[in-house]
Amino acid sequence: MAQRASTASKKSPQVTPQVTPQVTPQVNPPVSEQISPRVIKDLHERMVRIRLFETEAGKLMEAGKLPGFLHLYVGQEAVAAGVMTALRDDDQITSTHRGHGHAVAKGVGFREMYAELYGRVTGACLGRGGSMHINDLTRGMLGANGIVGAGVPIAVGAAFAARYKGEDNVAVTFFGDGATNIGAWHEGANMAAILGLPVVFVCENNGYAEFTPQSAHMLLTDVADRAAAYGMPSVIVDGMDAVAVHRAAVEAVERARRGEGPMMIEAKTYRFFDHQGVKGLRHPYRSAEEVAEWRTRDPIDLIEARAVADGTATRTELDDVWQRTRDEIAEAIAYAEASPLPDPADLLLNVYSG
Amino acid sequence: MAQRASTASKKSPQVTPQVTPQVTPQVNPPVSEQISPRVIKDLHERMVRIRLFETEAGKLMEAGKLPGFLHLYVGQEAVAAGVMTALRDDDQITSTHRGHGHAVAKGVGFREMYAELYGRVTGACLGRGGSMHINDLTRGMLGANGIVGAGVPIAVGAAFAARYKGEDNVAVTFFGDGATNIGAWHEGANMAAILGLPVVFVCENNGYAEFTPQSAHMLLTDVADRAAAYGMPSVIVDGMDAVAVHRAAVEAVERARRGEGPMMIEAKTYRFFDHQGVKGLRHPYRSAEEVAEWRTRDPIDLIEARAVADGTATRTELDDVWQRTRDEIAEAIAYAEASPLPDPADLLLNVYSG
Amino acid sequence: MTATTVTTTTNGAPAVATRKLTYVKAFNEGLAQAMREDENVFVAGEDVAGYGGVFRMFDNLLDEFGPRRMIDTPISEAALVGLGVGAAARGLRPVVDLMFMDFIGVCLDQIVNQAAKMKYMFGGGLSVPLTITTASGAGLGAAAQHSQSLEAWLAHVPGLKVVMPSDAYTAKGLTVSAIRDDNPVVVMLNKVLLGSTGEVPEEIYGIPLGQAHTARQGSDVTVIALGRMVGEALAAADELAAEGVEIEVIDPRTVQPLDTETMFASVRRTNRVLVVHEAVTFGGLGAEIAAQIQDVVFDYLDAPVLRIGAPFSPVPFSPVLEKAYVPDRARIAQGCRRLLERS
Amino acid sequence: MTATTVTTTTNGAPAVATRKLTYVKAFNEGLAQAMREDENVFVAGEDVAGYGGVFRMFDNLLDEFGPRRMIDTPISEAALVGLGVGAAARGLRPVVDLMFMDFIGVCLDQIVNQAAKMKYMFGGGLSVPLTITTASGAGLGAAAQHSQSLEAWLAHVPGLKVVMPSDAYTAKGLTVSAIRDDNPVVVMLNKVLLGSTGEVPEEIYGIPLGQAHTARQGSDVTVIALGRMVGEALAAADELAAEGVEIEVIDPRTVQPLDTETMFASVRRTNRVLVVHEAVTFGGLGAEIAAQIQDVVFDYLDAPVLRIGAPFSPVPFSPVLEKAYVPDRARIAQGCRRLLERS
Ligand SMILES: Cc1ncc(C[n+]2csc(CCOP(=O)(O)OP(=O)(O)O)c2C)c(N)n1
Ligand SMILES: Cc1ncc(C[n+]2csc(CCOP(=O)(O)OP(=O)(O)O)c2C)c(N)n1
Ligand SMILES: [Mg+2]
Ligand SMILES: [Mg+2]
Repeated sequence: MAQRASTASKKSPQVTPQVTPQVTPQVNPPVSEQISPRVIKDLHERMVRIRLFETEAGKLMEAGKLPGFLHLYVGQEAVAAGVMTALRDDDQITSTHRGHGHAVAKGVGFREMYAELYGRVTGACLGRGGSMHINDLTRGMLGANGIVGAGVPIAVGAAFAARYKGEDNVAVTFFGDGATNIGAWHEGANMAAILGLPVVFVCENNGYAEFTPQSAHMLLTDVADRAAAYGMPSVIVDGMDAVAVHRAAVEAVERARRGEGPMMIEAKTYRFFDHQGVKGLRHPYRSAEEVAEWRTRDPIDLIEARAVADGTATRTELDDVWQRTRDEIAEAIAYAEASPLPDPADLLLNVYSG
Repeated sequence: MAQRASTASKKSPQVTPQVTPQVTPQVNPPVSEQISPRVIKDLHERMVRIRLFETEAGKLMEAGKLPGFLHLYVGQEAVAAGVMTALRDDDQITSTHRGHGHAVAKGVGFREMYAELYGRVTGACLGRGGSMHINDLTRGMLGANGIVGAGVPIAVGAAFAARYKGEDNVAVTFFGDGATNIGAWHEGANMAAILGLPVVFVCENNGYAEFTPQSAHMLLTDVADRAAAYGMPSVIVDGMDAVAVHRAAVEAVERARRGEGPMMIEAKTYRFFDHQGVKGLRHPYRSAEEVAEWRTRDPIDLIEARAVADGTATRTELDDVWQRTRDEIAEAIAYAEASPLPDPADLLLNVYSG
Repeated sequence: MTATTVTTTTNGAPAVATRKLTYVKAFNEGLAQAMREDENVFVAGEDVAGYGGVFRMFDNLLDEFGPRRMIDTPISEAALVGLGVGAAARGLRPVVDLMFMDFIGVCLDQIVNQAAKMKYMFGGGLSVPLTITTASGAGLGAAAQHSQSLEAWLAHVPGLKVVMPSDAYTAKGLTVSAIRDDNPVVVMLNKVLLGSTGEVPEEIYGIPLGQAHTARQGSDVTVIALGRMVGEALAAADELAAEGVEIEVIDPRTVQPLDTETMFASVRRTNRVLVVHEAVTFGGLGAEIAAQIQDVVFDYLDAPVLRIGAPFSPVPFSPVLEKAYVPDRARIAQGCRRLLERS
Repeated sequence: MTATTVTTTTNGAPAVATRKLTYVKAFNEGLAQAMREDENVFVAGEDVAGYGGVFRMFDNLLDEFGPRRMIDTPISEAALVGLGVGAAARGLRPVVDLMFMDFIGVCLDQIVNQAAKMKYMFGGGLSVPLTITTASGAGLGAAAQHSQSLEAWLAHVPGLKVVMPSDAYTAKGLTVSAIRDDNPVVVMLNKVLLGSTGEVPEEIYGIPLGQAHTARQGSDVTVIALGRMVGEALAAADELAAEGVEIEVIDPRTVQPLDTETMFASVRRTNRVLVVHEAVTFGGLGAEIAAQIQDVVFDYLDAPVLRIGAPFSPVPFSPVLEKAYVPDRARIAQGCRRLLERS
């Protein structure tokens, strides 16, 4: 019998750390005429909101004002914006350790997010959770998560609940390239597939799991190839192109909503900051050229150029978005700083229900 | 962008139990001339040894002589025999809850196996482990395992040790169709692939995980399709044809031994008894026709017909193998029954080393 | 959520019409009634639907509730519990089955880091009314990976509740209460007890979580027994009664939250206490119980709290070893005698 | 395997030439020396090689030992521990890193059902000389899923050993002993201590596993402190000394096996004892220690054993809450005063 070739690339085993670029920017797919100006503006605004939320949070951390960890989403904004513009408010998402972008794009307020980062009682988690547990159940944000891959089965459960109740909302689970190596991811994908649940699997492939390049954690070039193991269709998109992400998401979400089961989207993207924090790197696990190359494809620059070229928006209109957002953020940070700390007497609040 | 079709079959989600056959017997591949009579005889003998070990164990259990669980391997003998004839004594295997076949084929003695089933101190585990923990480190049998999928990473570790020490032995991990749904399996497969380790992944696809047909636990027809998710090549063989399994195993083992990394073999097979024990079924999760159909392709009948037709062996020679084995088993059971029980005073023996 | 619908006598026997049922049938009946009571209850697990569960825990439920509410899943315990967490967070009341408690090692993250902590770390905006059922305990020759009693792990986790039914009556009532409860609750059935019988009311009833039950009153020694050890303690009580020794047997029923008040009150009367469980003694719940008792009722103790549990080894296979491994009535009786010898 | 190569004075300070090193550097040095000593030692984990570990635990080891012995792995903790189990079963001495102890929930099966039980249930034909390193503890605002102290789970598992280094000296010596030991040993480093400094000998040395260390002698109260709490207890001791109260501070160093003899001997002299750990009090190791002490030295106790641990909640994020959550010198001193008030 003939040996079945793997569909994947046959790289030689890789155990030494690599510093060469693992993910190269992709050519932008052709501009389609169909995309509505409203969506472009929506994508742009959500991306700006994420960008400014994150860069300001980074500054606050550098200034020593925020306790705990901070995994910044900067560079990946097109993914959160592209997916979230395809969702309704009652659609559910589960997120990761790098969850601010998803929360902002899903509509969680700046006030409760900053207040949470500051550990204030007005925060999204009453100051109990911090960056990695931000959630907003009224917005379908089922939480960031500190455990890699753990959000995946939870999204499957949310989708199960929707179908069980006869509701047509869908669940989206976000995860990184690195997360697809953990057991819970695999189990969740198969569970969604075999139960035919309305779950969209969004892989934000930024080429690294912490400091380990993709080539050192899997032999595949395209994480999307993993979907086939569950009988799940998949699509690869340019994760710096919010419109491309949006289109793929609309397709996957509507497919799920129609009851046709789960699907996977792989968005090729990049994080502009370090894995955690803003301090720069202890070891050069990514080359300066690689970072610079990706920065030339800043997802916000791309959509702004497009919007201006298309006539969707003027430069002034775009600048207004930045300014409005800046103001809102300044106000939110002031709110957070003025908010009271939790009372240690309430330490046992919410351990149990009822 | 075009949606990437899943390479897998697109079955509709399946949540209700099925009683229709999920695995249909395959046509025997053409007889090749190259297979040596020695190998055919070896395959035959190992299969007979497994068959008689198991049917006698089943009788002992029915007679109420054996405590604990008993997952019989009858029907799947071609897989263990086919793989083990491709291995050296110093090659390592990890097994499952259904491990007797692997142990017998790897050369573990009847005496210590029966003694273990009887819970005697002369058993393979000194009576501490029972059916699901039979092992023999002198034969490269790294143990049955009571936890589905748990043997997979352990085999990866054994392969790691071989390469680390500059030895050229390989590790084989056996698992069922159902086991490929658990996280440890996924993680182990990817770990072996990315580290390029000499591990052969042998899926014994008997169409069921306990009482759940494959169609209700995954959307794929061929478990082998999962190998591609790790950049691992795979091959599908008729698991009732010991020669076919042997050939695939030789190829995969030699490939691994040459340092070319892991490979997966899916053997389509069937278990003739129930998931556990010999008592027959509480619910008819498999149809009588399905069982009967598969029994027409009894792997021992197939190899005997072939051996006689080829002139590799006479009927008398084959009968001799059965008789010799029966005698050996009778002696081993007598040995086990005459063996002393463990002394409760030694309860804490072997909890720690040193 | 924890009110019981039957009047119980002081010794816990229901005062309503009952009939004999096995432990596993009592569990099954409680589950079925909870499913009838609340449309949001569903069951997921390996072979729970078509096969009715390898221990027959789910027999006939597929027939009554259909495949929408009885879900067979792949062998994927992490995803299975995660499915329960996500569904519970979205308002359902999942019952997720882990078959053998020993399998918890492959899905503990979802139980401990997700289900148990979610309400707290999310700031309280949701509840996780998840029930996890599982079979624990030794005695069937199932060996080291299929015989453990791991309640001490779970009881150490803020956010979880844990119940250990000791007979048919509690198998039903605690299961109903677990499902009605708004928190993640682990129901640890005992494998050896599955076929044991007891009087069980027909109607649905809950047994308050976190309330210990005095299974037998006595004045000489307080015996606190978990799960299957309750029956062993009652048997020891009969044996000791013949010697003129009256022991009080307390069944905590719920080990998290743990009703220590009932224990303290008993010890104040008996001044001697023995704790017995199947789990390994070192780090078992007996340690917590002993630590609390010596703390709170120190001055009432005429002897140190005595713990009986398994020795510090994995569960052995051979029945002769397994028998020596698991505590039983003889060791309990012996322990009581030792306690009484001490002045 | 557990003999130390340095002479130590009674208070545990080495009598050989030392210099100040941070806790994390001491760990790193011990590991490097153990790797030099035994070619079979290798390290695997996420970002342990190229990056040197997120806590810098493995800095420079890739340079010295190369990619054969320093292995970066995918995020696959179950396979990572399993790799260690299989390699250990085949004669290597793997050091496997779990980064944060909280991640143990995704790989506990390999630790508890495989590594810990293998020798026993296989009948003794092999050893599993596996070392698992991980960072535990609260205090960095890392919240509920990155701050736990879960030693009570592991110490409850026959077949495992567990060490909790309390300073730079023990971080090195216990790590060396863990690697030299023929059993699976979990080394629980403490995140807050990583940057703390202490005197550390240059040469390789082991600290005997299962041997407690009396970190300070005193006659009024015995304080048994785990991990980071040892330093807090010593600080409390200074505070109390100013009040004329002399406490004895015992650092078990290894919590499985646990050296209770040293504790009993101390309590026989002080008659009062306090146990303190970062983990949640309920079901924590303090319970086991209290249970054993009240059992064995019951007649020497002038007051119940007092336990101080975290309250029964997940670890909160906000520093103001986290500070209230984790025990500290003030609460220890307060506890000692309470014990002394009791007559
Ligand atoms: C189970 C588990 N293992 C390890 C970690 C530590 N960790 C946090 S983020 C991360 C890398 C995740 O990589 P990826 O999934 O690609 O996401 P990215 O950070 O690139 O967004 C790791 C290893 C964790 N949080 N949980
Ligand atoms: C982690 C875990 N989950 C569940 C089980 C219970 N169990 C034992 S065997 C089995 C089915 C295994 O199916 P498969 O892998 O196809 O092997 P087969 O029994 O068909 O040989 C299950 C669910 C287990 N032992 N371990
Ligand atoms: Mg990544
Ligand atoms: Mg199978």
